[in-house]
Amino acid sequence: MTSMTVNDAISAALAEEMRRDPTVLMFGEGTATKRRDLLDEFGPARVRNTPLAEGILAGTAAGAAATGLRPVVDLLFAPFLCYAMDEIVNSAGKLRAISGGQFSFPMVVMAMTGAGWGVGAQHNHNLEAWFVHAPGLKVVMPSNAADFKGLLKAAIRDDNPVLFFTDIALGYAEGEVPDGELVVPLGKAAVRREGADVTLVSYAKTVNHCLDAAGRLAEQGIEAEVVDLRTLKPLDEDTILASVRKTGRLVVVHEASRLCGVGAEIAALVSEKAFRSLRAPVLRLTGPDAPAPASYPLEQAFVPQAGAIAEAAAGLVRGA
Amino acid sequence: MTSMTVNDAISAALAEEMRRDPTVLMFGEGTATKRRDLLDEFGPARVRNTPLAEGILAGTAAGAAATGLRPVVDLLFAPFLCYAMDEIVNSAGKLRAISGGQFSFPMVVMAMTGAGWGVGAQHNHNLEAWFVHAPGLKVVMPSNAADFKGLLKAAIRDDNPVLFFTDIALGYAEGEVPDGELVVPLGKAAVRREGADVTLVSYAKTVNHCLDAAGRLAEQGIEAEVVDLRTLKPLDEDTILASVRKTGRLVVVHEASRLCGVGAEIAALVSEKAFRSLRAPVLRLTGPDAPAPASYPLEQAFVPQAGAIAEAAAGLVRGA
Amino acid sequence: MSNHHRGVEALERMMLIRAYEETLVDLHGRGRAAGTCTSVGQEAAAVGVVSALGPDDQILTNHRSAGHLLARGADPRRMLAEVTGKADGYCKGMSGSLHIAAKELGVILTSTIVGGELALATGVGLSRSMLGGDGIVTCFFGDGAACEGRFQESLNLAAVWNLPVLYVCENNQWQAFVHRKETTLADGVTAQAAALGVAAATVDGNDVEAVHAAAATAVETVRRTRRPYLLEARTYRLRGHFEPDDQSYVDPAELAHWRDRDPILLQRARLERDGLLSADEVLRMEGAVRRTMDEAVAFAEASPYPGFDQITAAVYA
Amino acid sequence: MSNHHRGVEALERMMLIRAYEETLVDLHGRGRAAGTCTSVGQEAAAVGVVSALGPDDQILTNHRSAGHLLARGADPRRMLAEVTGKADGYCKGMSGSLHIAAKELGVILTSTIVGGELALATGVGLSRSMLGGDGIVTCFFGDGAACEGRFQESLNLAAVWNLPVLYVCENNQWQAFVHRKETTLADGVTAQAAALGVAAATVDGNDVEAVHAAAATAVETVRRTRRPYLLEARTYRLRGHFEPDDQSYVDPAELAHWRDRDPILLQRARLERDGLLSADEVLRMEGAVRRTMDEAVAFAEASPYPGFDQITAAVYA
Ligand SMILES: Cc1ncc(C[n+]2csc(CCOP(=O)(O)OP(=O)(O)O)c2C)c(N)n1
Ligand SMILES: Cc1ncc(C[n+]2csc(CCOP(=O)(O)OP(=O)(O)O)c2C)c(N)n1
Ligand SMILES: [Mg+2]
Ligand SMILES: [Mg+2]
Repeated sequence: MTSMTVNDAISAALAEEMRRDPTVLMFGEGTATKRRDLLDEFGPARVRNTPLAEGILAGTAAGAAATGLRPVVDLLFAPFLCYAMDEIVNSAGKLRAISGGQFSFPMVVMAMTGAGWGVGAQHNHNLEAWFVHAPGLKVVMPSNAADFKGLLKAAIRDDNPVLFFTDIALGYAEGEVPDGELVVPLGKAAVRREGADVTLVSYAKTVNHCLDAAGRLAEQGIEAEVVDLRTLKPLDEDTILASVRKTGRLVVVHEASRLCGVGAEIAALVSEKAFRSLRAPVLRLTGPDAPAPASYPLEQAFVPQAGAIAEAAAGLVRGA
Repeated sequence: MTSMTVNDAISAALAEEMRRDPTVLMFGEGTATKRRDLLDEFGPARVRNTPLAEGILAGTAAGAAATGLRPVVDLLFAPFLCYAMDEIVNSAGKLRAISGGQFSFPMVVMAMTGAGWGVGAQHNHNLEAWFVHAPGLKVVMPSNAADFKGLLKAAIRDDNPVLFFTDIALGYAEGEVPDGELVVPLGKAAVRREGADVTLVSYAKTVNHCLDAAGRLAEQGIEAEVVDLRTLKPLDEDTILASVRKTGRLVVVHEASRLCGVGAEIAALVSEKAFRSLRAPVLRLTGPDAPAPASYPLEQAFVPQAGAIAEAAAGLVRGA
Repeated sequence: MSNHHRGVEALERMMLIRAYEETLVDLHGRGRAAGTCTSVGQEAAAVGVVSALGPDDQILTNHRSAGHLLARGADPRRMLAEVTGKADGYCKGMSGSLHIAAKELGVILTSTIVGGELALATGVGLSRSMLGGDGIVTCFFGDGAACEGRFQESLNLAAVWNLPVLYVCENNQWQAFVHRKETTLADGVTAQAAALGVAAATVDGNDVEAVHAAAATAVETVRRTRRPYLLEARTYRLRGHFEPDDQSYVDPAELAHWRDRDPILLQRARLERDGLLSADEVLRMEGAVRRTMDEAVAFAEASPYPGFDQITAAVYA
Repeated sequence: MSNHHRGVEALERMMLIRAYEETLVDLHGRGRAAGTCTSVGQEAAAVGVVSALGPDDQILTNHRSAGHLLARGADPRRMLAEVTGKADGYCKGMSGSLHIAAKELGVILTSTIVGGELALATGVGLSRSMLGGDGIVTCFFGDGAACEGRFQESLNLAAVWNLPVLYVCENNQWQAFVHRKETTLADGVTAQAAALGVAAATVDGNDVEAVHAAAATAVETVRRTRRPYLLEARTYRLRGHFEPDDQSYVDPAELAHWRDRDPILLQRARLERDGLLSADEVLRMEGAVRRTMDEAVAFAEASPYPGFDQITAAVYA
């Protein structure tokens, strides 16, 4: 085990995969400037700065992916993906099926999002649900350094377009990362804490808020199980359902907007497939239907915090 | 009452609103060519053809809306909105809140989608859930001629950006439209058929499939209530919840993909707020997680049909 | 190959494309195929450019792709099967008429999103530039696509990254139901290319031999310099945008002018004038083309629809 | 107004902008403000252009907006309050530093999406063209924004629809952490404008009087012709992209060259050389600017945070 930050875990994953596979390359607005280590090791053909134009970057990634390369494209912040939706959704996500399977698109689109930097809603917008909704894409949003490393490596090796979101507040979070080859398979959730009374499902930084809440709940004698989704698509239905079948209670927590978010999907899944096990209403704690504010205290208030999570879960258990 | 097609109802709404309010204008790729009647009546400044560039069209609509006009922009087919996501989501949807309320964006974005034309997944992709998920936007998707007219008029009068989706299969569907001024308020669902045993919630053309299914269910002695959402955002939670509290059973039906779709939102809503009333799992019948095929029989199979809806609902009622 | 032979071959290929499109219009009229965007009137651009490519070169095209595919040697039987949504189509019936790709021919990543081809072409060019070989990428797009910002973005990236992409703008004066003159003040698209550092040339897109010559120069330049190049072919869409289309919005005088410049008529007249084409040979070609299309129709009609499992079969790799 | 007076006023305004940015950097360094994109080095472009506008003209700007706002007469107190997320900010603290709009000053629809200003400007121009009056719209954007396809789309639409938009490209050689020379082969952006039928000119963006003169011509042209015009101001970003930024990726020689061309130094030297500025006057201005900023800091610090209800208060109209 080595302790490293999430940012370092990402760098390590990129370097290892570029070393392993000469068809992996990376580009973005400032990639070569900011990833000087990669540039030095792999050279300017494989580590590129680009013009400022997200659409063509994503399109270039898709075209390259279909013809022999495995591009990683860094689009910086999630809202900037709005310029690249056609290339990601209409091309990378659909042209495999439309062509009857003639092409595949092994590419990774990276972007940051989430509260913590005070830069407002045009840099901070949790859009992961859009890509879960669209066909042909996979979506990853890890919560800790080891998963950042292992899931990014898996994403680069996957033959489908993978959206890889970094919750910006986690960038400097330290975590223990196993030494040696670490590939965390896409589509597998992790149970971060076991408990029999209520299930807290989350992803990205709010996993930590859930763990914090679980600690507070334990003080009240309530045992919460915390499920970290890690991959939002494909969703690990089995892990979610198994937990809810055990606890009978579910709170889904995320920072993204409530309406048609990942939490909606999980609540719907559970209310179909674990209905008979449910002992209480399914709750969602999410960001509001509002652009993220820049002002620090408001930005914090935007994100579901441990206190609210604990309160909601305790309410469910006590039958409030 | 006058019988007219959905396309005619749309035209009537546009003409009436342009007559009523000189700040209403309309533009799009072919708008002036295809809406010759509007061009003749309102002239080339208010009815415009455009270059082929969805992003700038949506941006132009947003900029104009914030400064005194009420634009209606026709972006043709829903997947083309992928080129305009920044302008719709990051600008029109957010700049009001970001600016502390200094601007409003009274604009309508029109697009067609849905099975029925055999043109494949780059013209046919039901993306409405994306706009429900994003803040600051409203979303309308009517099922019949009268609503097309009344909701479009309401959308044009609304001071927020409204996405107005036309299910292409409905274009030539005839319906009775009340004579005189008809404004259908945004945010109000309609109960199309009453019933006590199971609630079918739907929107756009699948409302008709639900009504058809309800007819079949009635033959089996099952009374289905059919709720037509009409507006997807704001969602008429009261009507949905009232129906489910009465029937205790819910099937949500739409053509869009299942994952993080509007059906997920409704299932989640109900499993939180009508949990104690639910007598059976909440079911969703939706399009698959796949691009829409062009081939006619496959395109039809993609959409939830009356038989499957009736079967699912009957299963719920019989406790299968 | 002799000029005679090439000129006649080009004519026959253009006749095949025309016959294919007319067959499709007819099938559509009889309710047996979905609507389509025909390339009638633009055959010379397709045949002139594609005949200048080598076997390793790749092609990206758009919604108006039949000419490019057939010029590249696509099997009309599999094309018709695709357009009618059948399992033997190039894309197993999953594409329909608007995004046919045939990887085996190097016709790849066809997108009906206008501008999609421009966004993907740079990536294919990047693969060509990084994975070796002397193949180049040809990207066909319309004058309408050139209005999308991706045009600028694609050319700029190809220029600054030295990508071997031949951009071919088929400027057919129309962008669906809007005449080009309503959409831009620019006379053509070459000045924009030049402003971004991309070499560019314009050619009479209805003269198949002129197109071939200009394309040969362009292809040679891209192959040698490994840099982008833009060729603008001035042509005209003789039929409507998407079948059926009564063209009521088209200026009859303009249409008549361009009908007189029908690329098939022009090439036939040139060959006849130069004594390179006999009436018999024309008859032979007409017969051959007709037989090919009859066979294609029979093939497509006999082909089964794909099974429902095909809907989800190829979504994920 | 005499040239003397205008020249001194321009200098003082540039000094205010510089002081504002330096105050903000200092606040950030002390953990009291979020990061920011400063306009240090680009004051002449802001002041030169904005001083050429009339009271009814509107301005769209971007992430690097402090110069434009202050040149337009924005209150530094409310700007600092906004950047520190306080309720008395121009946007009630909802914007932070990256998208400050001040409708009362005609500085509207500020977007930190690079290219956002270009996409919105045509709409504002459309309102100006349809709702009467002789106001024009000025759209400030960077050389990076000109790499986004919206640049082409916006200019093309403004040209074909005759929209009264003055596009001002502040070509500061940098696009965040990437030098302009890595992103395009084009020397500047005027050739693209010309290719789309938009009149264009280039000016030394560090010479405030030259910018003012060029902008006056541009504004007059747009006001009279009701057509778009592009002015490219060649300048340089003297600090990093977003505070803090050690500029380790910047060529020191290039930076030194442009530091010598600091627009404030240039203007001061010119005024002194021409005998239009005394040492006393400089001292007076420095003092005034310092007092203004001290007051602004005090105001911003005293301003309360917005209530939590503000998060959802202005989402819907
Ligand atoms: C992004 C997008 N916008 C609009 C359309 C609808 N559409 C299909 S073809 C077409 C016209 C394209 O014009 P051009 O690029 O000149 O090609 P042409 O049809 O003339 O060959 C339009 C508007 C589309 N398919 N994609
Ligand atoms: C669409 C988008 N992409 C990327 C960014 C991140 N970003 C902010 S400013 C900037 C550089 C912009 O360069 P330019 O337009 O030249 O303006 P400058 O910062 O030089 O004033 C970048 C890449 C963004 N805000 N929006
Ligand atoms: Mg065209
Ligand atoms: Mg710049």
